[in-house]
Amino acid sequence: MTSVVLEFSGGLELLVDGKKRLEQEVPDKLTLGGLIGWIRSNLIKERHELFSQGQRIRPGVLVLINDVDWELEGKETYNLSSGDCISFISTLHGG
Amino acid sequence: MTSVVLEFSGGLELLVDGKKRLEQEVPDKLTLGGLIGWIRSNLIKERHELFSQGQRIRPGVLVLINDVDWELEGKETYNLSSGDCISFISTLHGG
Amino acid sequence: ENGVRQAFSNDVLERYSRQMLLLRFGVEGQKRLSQKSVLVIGAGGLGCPAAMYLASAGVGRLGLLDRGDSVDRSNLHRQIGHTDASVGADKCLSLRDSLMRINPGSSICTLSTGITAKFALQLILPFDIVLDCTDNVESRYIISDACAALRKPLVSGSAIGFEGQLSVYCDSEESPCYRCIFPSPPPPDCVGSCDTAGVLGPVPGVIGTMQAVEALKLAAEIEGAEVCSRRMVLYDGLSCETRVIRLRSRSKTCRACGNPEDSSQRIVNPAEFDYGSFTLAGSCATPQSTDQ
Amino acid sequence: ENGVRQAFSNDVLERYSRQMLLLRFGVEGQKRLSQKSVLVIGAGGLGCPAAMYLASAGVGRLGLLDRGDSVDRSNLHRQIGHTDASVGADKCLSLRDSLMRINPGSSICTLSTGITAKFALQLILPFDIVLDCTDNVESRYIISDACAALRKPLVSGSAIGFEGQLSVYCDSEESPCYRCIFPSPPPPDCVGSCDTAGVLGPVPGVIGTMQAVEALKLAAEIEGAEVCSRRMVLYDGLSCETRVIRLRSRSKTCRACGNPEDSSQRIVNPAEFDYGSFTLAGSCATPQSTDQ
Ligand SMILES: [Zn+2]
Ligand SMILES: [Zn+2]
Repeated sequence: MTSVVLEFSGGLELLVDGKKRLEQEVPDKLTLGGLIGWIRSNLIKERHELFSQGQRIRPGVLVLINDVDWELEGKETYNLSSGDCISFISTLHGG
Repeated sequence: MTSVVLEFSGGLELLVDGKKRLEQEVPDKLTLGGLIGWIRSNLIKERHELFSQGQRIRPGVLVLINDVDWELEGKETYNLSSGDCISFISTLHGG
Repeated sequence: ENGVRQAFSNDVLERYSRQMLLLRFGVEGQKRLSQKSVLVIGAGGLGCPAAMYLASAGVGRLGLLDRGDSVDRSNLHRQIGHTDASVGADKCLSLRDSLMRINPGSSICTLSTGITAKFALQLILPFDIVLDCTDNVESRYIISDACAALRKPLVSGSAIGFEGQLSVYCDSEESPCYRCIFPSPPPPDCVGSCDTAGVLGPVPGVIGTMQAVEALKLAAEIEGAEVCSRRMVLYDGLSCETRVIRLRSRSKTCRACGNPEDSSQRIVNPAEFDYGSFTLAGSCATPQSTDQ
Repeated sequence: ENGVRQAFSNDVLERYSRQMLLLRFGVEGQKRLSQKSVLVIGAGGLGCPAAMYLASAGVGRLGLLDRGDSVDRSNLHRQIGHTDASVGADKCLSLRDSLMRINPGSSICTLSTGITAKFALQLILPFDIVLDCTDNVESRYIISDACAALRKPLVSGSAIGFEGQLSVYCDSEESPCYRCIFPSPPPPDCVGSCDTAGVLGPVPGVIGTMQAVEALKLAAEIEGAEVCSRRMVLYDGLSCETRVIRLRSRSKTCRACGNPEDSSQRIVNPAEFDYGSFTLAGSCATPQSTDQ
């Protein structure tokens, strides 16, 4: 297993029992797309579509790999390493 | 030489040409007290007393070692390592 | 000294003295600020403090644009630019009254039509800087697309619950627009609002006030200032955590500010784009587009 | 539902509905808030937005304490709780007028004596939570020492130039007081003020508004909230950088909140401590004490 830190904010934490930060063991050799699918199947109990469609994160969610926009790091194809911190941030629209 | 990052804020940056962040080579085997003395002698051109009295930082300045209050890390006796980030933050009193 | 006295009256010198004292701001910064116009879209929890600080600071011309709502008592716990006596009054006019009480010399124009795709370019064109203080996805895309088309700097804030976010778009050649970061809209049922999910009053206050800081840096062209572009401030009031995350640069294929491969996809004028269908298409039941 | 209607009038239900909607806040949070008292010390750049958001949110009783200054036109670029018409008026009364315009049901007491060592305990005792929105070193030590003696949570903000800082003291057994973190005062010639160094208006606005967030979490006892104690928020408006740094815990030997080895050093009541000599002793010309 690989040990990673998962962060959820902007309301996504409600999908994982209100936890904003989780230290989590995940299967080895996952891509980030694979991680998204794994979270959807293993951590999220209901309203899965608010998180992703399979390995595709839903629009309106920023994904950070160690604090950097995943767009700069290969997005779903990024290979997870032990110790990585992956943040899922739902953007807000209220005012 | 040892390579460290120095950060100055709360007005202390005015003592070092307005630079808030400096990547700096400093002598090997310095303690943090030694670093304070070295900065006073080498980086600060005038009004040295606004920074320190010798190796003693002036009151009202928070010192962080890699983002942690130096009080938790041995203060002046801490031994600098390569890559350390040392922050000097003058507290503000206006409102 | 004489030049200063010629440019500004004594009242003005006194009123703005504490920001003119700032070395990087000075008299020149005040002059630049007094020649700039800022449009605040949304007179609610974000727009109230943003407009109050901008009017106080002496922005040359301030535009207030809201969709014609009247002040509701449930607004008052967070929308500090309105008063109890103004419940039932037009929000733009109510906020304008508060701004005039603070700075009677302000030049303020109000428009209660809201931002619409049809008139977005005309509404935004006369202003130098735009603040998105709205509360819905459709307005956010319309405003950003118009700012991208006109290359107007856009200071965007949002808040709900205990959380707030801030980013600046379109302020330089490298800066992304909102659509660069969010090419597809969120599913409508993923979007909360302060009226349904609730919000702690000072949380949009923190973000709206930060929007004023960013707008003042742009308007006064403050030396050495870095605006929050290609970055986003995240504020979580519940845990008192803040962070600033790095975002991607402008996308070459962005439909609003880039050159999409299929040039018919380019949004030249929001008036020609169907925002209703676009934001509905994000529905969770619909397959996602491939660009996010 | 009936219980809710019994506890609150319709006006109140409507006014606070958007924060009562928050799951962690709810009707119970609003009840707790309505039973708490908060003292805001300083009616300036920090105190104005802090008091405006606290009054708007329905704090039970609000105290405003300022040293009797009258509103100056040079305050108005950042002190958004005052109006142009109130130039020359007492600051506490001017700010109270603004708060009453927003929330006419507010219970507000004002005192224009300033915080003094002699009366610090008496002034602070009747309140549940204290906000330090002052602008000088001496007041900051007096307020903190009194809060340490009375174990009252203290939400401390400060700002100058483009920078601001926020921290909460004395809110729990482990929380340090201001003196734990700063056992020795800074040399007087190292201390700037907004009146001499200048300040960008919305910068204290951001910090004062965050102070309101922290005070609301304490007053409403919001479930799962973490206040900013043993931490400090740093906001740099010029670069739009924020960070939250971790501070030491309460010092066992602190003169104000601990047990110094020499027990005569213990400050039991600020009335018996000479703050004038203490803050002057920090002069750069004088050898430093050994505790910093
Ligand atoms: Zn774009
Ligand atoms: Zn203490």
